[in-house]
Amino acid sequence: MDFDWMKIPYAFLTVFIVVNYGFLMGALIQKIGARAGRRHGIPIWQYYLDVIKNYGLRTSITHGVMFYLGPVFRLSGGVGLLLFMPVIYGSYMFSNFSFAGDLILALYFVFFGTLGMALGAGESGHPHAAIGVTRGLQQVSMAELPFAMAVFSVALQYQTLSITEIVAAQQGGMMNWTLFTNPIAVAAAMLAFLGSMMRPPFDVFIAPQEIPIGPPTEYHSSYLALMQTNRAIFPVAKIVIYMNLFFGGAGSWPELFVKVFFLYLFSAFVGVCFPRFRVEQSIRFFLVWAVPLGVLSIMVV
Amino acid sequence: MTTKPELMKRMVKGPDGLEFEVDPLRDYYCEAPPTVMPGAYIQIVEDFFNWARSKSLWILGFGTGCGAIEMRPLMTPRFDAYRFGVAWRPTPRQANLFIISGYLSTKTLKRAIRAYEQMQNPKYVIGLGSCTINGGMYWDSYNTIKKLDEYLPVDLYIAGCMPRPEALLAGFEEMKKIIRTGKAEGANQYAENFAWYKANQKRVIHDWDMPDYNW
Amino acid sequence: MVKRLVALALLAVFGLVFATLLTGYAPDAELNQTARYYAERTAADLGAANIVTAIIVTYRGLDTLGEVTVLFLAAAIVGLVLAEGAHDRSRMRPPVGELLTTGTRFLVPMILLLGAYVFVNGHLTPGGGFQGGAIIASAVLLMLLADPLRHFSHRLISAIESLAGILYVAIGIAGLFLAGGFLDNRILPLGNLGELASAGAIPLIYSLIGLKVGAEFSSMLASLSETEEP
Amino acid sequence: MVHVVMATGFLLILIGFYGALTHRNLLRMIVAFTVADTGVNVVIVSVGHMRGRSAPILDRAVAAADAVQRIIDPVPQALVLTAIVIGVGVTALMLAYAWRIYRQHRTLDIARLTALKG
Amino acid sequence: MVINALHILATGLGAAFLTGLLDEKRNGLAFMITLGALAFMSAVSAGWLVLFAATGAHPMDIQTAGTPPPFAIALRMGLAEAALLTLINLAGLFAAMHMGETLLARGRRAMAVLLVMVMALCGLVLTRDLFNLFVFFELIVIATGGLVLLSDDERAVSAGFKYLIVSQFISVLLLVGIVFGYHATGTLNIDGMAEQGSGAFALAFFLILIAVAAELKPFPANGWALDIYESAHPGFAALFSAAAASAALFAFDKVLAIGGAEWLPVATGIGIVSFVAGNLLALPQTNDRRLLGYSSIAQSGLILVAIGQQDILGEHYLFIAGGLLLSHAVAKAGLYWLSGFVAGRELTDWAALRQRPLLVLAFVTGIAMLSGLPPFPGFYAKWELVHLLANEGRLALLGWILFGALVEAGYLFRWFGYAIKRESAHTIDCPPDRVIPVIAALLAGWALGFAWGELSGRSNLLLVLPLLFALAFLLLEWAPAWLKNTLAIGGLSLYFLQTWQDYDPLRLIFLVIFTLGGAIIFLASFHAHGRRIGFYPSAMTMFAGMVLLLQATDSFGFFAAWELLTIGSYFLILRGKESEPHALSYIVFSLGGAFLILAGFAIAAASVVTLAPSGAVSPAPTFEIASLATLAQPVAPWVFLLLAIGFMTKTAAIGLHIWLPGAHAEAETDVSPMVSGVLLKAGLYGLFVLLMSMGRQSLYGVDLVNLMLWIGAITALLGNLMAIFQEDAKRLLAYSSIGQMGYALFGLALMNHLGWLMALMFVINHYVYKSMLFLSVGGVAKRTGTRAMYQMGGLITLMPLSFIATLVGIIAMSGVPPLSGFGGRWIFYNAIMDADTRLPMVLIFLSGPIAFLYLFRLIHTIFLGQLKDEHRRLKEAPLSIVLPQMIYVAILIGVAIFPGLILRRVDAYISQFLPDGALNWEGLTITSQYGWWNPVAIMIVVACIFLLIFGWLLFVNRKAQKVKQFNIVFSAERPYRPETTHFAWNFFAPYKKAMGFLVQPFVTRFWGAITDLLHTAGDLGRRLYNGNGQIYAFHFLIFVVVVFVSQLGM
Repeated sequence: MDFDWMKIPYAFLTVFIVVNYGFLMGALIQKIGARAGRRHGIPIWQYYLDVIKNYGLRTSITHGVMFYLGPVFRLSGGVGLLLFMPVIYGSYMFSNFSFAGDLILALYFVFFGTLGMALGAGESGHPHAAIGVTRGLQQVSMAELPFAMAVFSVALQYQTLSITEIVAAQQGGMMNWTLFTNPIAVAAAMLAFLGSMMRPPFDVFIAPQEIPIGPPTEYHSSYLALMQTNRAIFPVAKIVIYMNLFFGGAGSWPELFVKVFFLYLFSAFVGVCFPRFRVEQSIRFFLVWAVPLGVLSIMVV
Repeated sequence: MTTKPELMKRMVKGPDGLEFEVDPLRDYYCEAPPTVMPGAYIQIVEDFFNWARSKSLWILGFGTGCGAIEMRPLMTPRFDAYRFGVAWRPTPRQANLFIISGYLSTKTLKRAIRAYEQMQNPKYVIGLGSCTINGGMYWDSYNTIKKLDEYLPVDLYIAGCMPRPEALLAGFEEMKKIIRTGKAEGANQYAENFAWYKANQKRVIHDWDMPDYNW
Repeated sequence: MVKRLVALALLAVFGLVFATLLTGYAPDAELNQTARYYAERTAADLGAANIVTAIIVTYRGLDTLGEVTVLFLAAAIVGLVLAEGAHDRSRMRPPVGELLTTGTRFLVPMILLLGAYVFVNGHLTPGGGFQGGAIIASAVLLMLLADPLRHFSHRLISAIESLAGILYVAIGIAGLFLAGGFLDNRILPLGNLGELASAGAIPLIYSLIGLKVGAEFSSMLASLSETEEP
Repeated sequence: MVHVVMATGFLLILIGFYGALTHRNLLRMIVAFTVADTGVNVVIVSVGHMRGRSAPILDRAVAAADAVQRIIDPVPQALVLTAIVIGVGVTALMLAYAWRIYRQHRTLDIARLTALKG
Repeated sequence: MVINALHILATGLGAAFLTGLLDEKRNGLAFMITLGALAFMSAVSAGWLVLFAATGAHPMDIQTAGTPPPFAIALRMGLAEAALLTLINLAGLFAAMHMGETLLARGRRAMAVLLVMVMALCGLVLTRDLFNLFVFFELIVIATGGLVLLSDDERAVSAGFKYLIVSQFISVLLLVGIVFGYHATGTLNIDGMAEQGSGAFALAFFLILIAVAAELKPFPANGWALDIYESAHPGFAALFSAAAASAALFAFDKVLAIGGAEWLPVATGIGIVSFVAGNLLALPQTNDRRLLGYSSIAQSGLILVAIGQQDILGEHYLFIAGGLLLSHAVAKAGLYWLSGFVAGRELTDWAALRQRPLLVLAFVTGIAMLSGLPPFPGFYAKWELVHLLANEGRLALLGWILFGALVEAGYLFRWFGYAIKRESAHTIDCPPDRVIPVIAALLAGWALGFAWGELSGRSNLLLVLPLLFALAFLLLEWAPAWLKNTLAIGGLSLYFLQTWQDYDPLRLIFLVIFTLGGAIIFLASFHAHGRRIGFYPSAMTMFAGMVLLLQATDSFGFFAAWELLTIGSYFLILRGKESEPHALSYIVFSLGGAFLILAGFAIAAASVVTLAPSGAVSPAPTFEIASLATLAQPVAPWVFLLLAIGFMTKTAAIGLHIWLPGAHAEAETDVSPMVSGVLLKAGLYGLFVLLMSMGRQSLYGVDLVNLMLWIGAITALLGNLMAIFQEDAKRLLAYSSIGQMGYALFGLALMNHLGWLMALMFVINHYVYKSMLFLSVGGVAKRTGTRAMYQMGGLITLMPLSFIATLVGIIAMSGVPPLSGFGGRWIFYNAIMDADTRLPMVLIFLSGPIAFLYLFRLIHTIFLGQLKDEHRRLKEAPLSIVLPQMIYVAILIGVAIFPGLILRRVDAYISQFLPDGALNWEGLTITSQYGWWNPVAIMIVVACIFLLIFGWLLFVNRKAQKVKQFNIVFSAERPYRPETTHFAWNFFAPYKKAMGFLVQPFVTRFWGAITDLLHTAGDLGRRLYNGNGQIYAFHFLIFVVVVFVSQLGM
């Protein structure tokens, strides 16, 4: 088959844009959160400084091979997820490697980084890491369910698994967005979205003062820097999926920036308003509120 | 030296019937001593890193003494230390700045040493309050230490009993200057004078139940 | 009490069955085919005057062989069971009366003779090997009554018994080769109806049966007499 | 007439059965069975009986030629002999067993011989 | 050249009389005479048997007294008679040998009694005269009374007396019946009576019939017989059960001929009640001989059923009844003789047999024969019987027969489990005179199996190459394990090479897994030392069963293969250390499933035939599997239901799954992958075949395939959910298998193209990663000596290869790209797009992430976390265990990159059945109508990104200090000990709080309640037998009355 080698620089470009956007947007959201607490909050470029500092630390330790590879998996997961999706609708330049697979690939590739991270954290031998991982897995297992159903519902609605085609079907005005054509599925998916954003009330798995930040408790220096980089890319990539599926996708970078920002803000908004759930509470929450919505969305589509 | 049973050497029988000795201190802990870590080879890169380090001070959230009470207001809207790139991290692995907040009992000293050694180079120590300087009101206490820099390489003292949060903020700014000028090499000092520090530490800590350097 | 009631209830059902059989029973006016055959053909075919004997010894000879085997078995098993109880013979018993002793001496030969007569004439008159054998055994019983400590040779008894049995079987097999089939009495000439030496092998077989039955009963009696009070 | 005999036979069987079912003493049970056996024998003989005929023995009284009209059915007579002998054998065997049981267990009560069950 | 049958009787009698001539002291000579006579009798009867079998001659009447019947007693010799006589005489001969010591001690009288017994049994078979029958019966009664006394057990005396009591009642009834029968018909000849029919003397005939029936020890009139079975000398009990019961059954058959067809239901009724009740009562037994006694009663009942059904069995009557009878006789004789070796009377004492593998073989042969397993006659007979019953629509009877058979298999295999797994303090010695009878029974069993195979008119299982190959390992047991292992691998590979062209792509996939897949797992078996007795015959039988399953085109071949693989795998599973109860529940569930399949086939056969082209006169009990498609309403859905449940038992669908976790978890290291990775696929194959031929079916408006869809989804969810709460690594994997099979079932039940493709993908993937994981975990368990995951931890550095295998396994299994599991998920999503029912998807969606949970637990708690003191010096698992894992890793990656290699052809093949929705395999991209997927691109992209980032990290982080396991930040403290630092126990506690209500052991409780119910029923039944001989007499009379009343009612 012919491979268009230009896709490689384009891919780098995509990653570059998203990293920067991710750092800035993250800090902005942080500042907005701080404003809710009547603080000024961090400087807007703070995340850059943190990453540079962490890359600049002179020592590091390793607990073993998997520990070493954990952050690599994590970042690969984020970058891969981003690159397996057509980020900008209608743009060949930013469709990257979406020829390799469709929506399903994206959905399952989400777990690539999670799995690697979990293994790396596991090898550190720290019980808090393991506790954090188990909490996260348990919570996500139920949070994913309404999302999976919503995706199924949307796929049924548009009779395709191709992200591009789903976005294409939503073009031509806001009222064509899935948000309005299939509101139940979107409601279910947005509840699931909250569960996957590592923000309150669903952040018990990193509970900083209980199990000092859970899985990454042993990570530092450049490992941590990689993970911070991923923290910039991964949420954006994930939100891009939601955006594409439910909110009409993005035809240009600015549109993407705006939509992602508001989606991110949604989770931050909920996060500053609500306290933290215990694991079984959040499982029950999803089971009671989100899952029925998901079932309904499958049934009515 | 150690009397803790869990650290004593013991004979263990494996599932295949093989008997062998387990020495916890050797088998469960890394024995390597700390080394002096030079900065980046190109000075400008090192300066760049120092600048970033000074802008991103991650404090280990470990309140060793009564002074810790003065650190909490820093997170509040009134002082809002986050503005200055100061943040708290729950784990020493990710922290760069260790604030010894007041007196250190020998018991706490042991924990403080562990936590300090688990931080990554470069790492900084700020002594908070008089107790860390000369023992303060505990100067003749039987179980607190008097001069912190005999045990850990202190970069900066913030005097007072207690120093107010404003003083702390000022201290952070001072710390940033030290870092930016490349003089905050406490970790390397510690590695250089490792034997001396250890001797001091072991002099006051009688139940030394850990390896010499806690990686 | 419950047991009795249940037993009565069950037996009531059986009574019903039997009553049905009884009321449904009507005696034959004519002989049925089997009986008719025997009535018509026995004399001619087997030369036996006593049809019952002919049936027992020849027509249903296999049954009879089974019968003597039953007795043989019973004797053997009784011997087997009682063997462990064979008592110490040295023990003394009170003497029996003079009358019995003398009477025994007088009667035993006559009884034996009668027994022999009965089985030898089995094919002519009522009676036969079983009856004769039983009569012979009663002589043994009499002797035992007269002298409880009297010892009978088990070896002899069992030799008679076994020999008679083997001969019986051998005659049966001889029938297979020399006549029409197993236990066919026509291996010997039939003679004239009503004479002693008639009916082929029937008198011979019946004699053997008589001896055998006598021996078997005697064996059982002897075993019992030698057995200790339990 | 035949019916009376036969009824007697059946009655004996029932009496024997009843005895065997209700008496727990082994010897009594054996006696009961003897009664029942006798009943059976009576029944068998009565089945072969035919009114006004004589025993199936050919002699001067009954000539071979008209035996068919003169004699009763000989078969039950033959059967009953066998039945009697077998009854004797079984009775002897049961008595021997009773002796052996008494020797072992010092009891003749059937209800106490329950070492084997279930 | 044959000798007159009368010589058999004459010899027996003559020899008996002859012993009386001998001196009391010459017991040795008497014994020689006894043996000689019995041998001669056996030879004569065997001669007749050969004559009849070879020439097919008609039965021959033998006159006595030179007078034709009915005027004199006549005997008859035919094929059945000759076979029975051979059986009886040989049983007598070997019983004499077995009892040799006792006979010599008790003297010539005892020998005479034995001779008369055998002679009388022969007479009972031969005679055609009713009264003569009575005489022989009485002889048997008296001889039995004598032989019972040979026992060392003092209780035997009272047992004998009880027997005599009841036989007195029997003989009275019999005599009354005979004489009235004679009166009514004027004859005593059975044939003569039969000509006239029993109409005229129905009541008398009833008495005769019931008396003869009572000799068969029907339930509940059989207390005395059990006491005899329990207390008699085992040599005699063998004779009593094998020969006496057979002869009595034959006598019953003869007598029944008088009554004609209207009396057949009586026989059937008595038979089926005895069969079921006998088996139920055997269930709570702990005494071996009493258990065998109950089993004898049950088996007699079954044969009685066959006798009662002779009107529909037609020409197969002898084949069926004979097969059942000979199976029972040979097996029961063998087992009783075996019990002579065992010193204790508890079932568990049979563990002593393990000291002699040959005896174990004899034991297992006996049990297999009794349970009607292939390749023994009972199997063929059961097959025919069930088919003929179904053909006549006698389904209730069929159901009861199968139920009874299942209960029987249950207690027999439980017993076998005791023998294999329990400990016994006793030792056994094997004097040749007692071993010979057992060996004779063993050989006779196999010979009969061969004979019945030949007679069956189907493929003789003992001539089928794969099975022969498996059985050949029995002869190789002396050889070292490595040699046998090499042979096994060679055999499997060669078989594949020889036959692979013959299969369509779908079957080819199964063939690859069954043969090459098995061969790869066998590589792991090289780790075993010594001879490993019993392993190879069992394993190869299982594999033989599986390849035969693929070969099978007709229902018989299919079912036989199914049974073979079930038995083979049972023995394999039983080899595990703690696997006894689990192996039992495995075999019970499997046989239950197999019986459902049998019933399904039988019912289908009845209808398939009616659709077949005319010309078929008698129903052919076998049909082409493919012709299941021709079934019509209303039979089709029922057949579908039965077959589906049968197959789903094997795939452990929820509700039928409780056997799996224990069976797979407790099995040996290399057995677990065989039974999990390979064997489970047999069930899926069955489902494939079923759905391919029958398609959708609905019953009362319920779409059964839809029901399967739900079952699959629930199974997937609950299997996975249960897996996450396991502390035992292998149990976790076992539960995971349940879930995975649920997925596959779900895929099949989608009934669309991609659903099937997904199921096939699961077949392949599940084989690879489950085998790999089981081997990996097995290797770890072998090294650490435990399977509890919380006791492990931190093994990654010590066992890196096992870790890699596990890692690749869990990535593949969880469906994360780029490994092969993703392909399955992708196909799954495309498949459900076409599905009609959407709700079950919810469950599947949920079970996916849950799988993630237990997989993480598996790898974390074993390989990551804290290493324990005692594990510090562990070595990597043996090479032989690691090597196959590495092969699997290679396969997984290969399949991940080039799934088309296999799937493409299957895709095309499935199109024959479900043409819509086939995938497009153009280029490297796989396209469906909804989406696409390019495995190569995924692999390359992921690898590039990963390597790039990895390189960057290596660059910036080049000076990382390697630290040890306690160098963790621990809130400024230090860890206490590894055990307290390893987070592993109760790993997913919050999940239990939230979802625990779903994993309450409802199903286990349900089946527990069922078994309790059966046991309670059995226990209540036992109370009937209170040991009082008089009560037994009551039982008999009540039995007579009940039969009488019910006969009146009819």
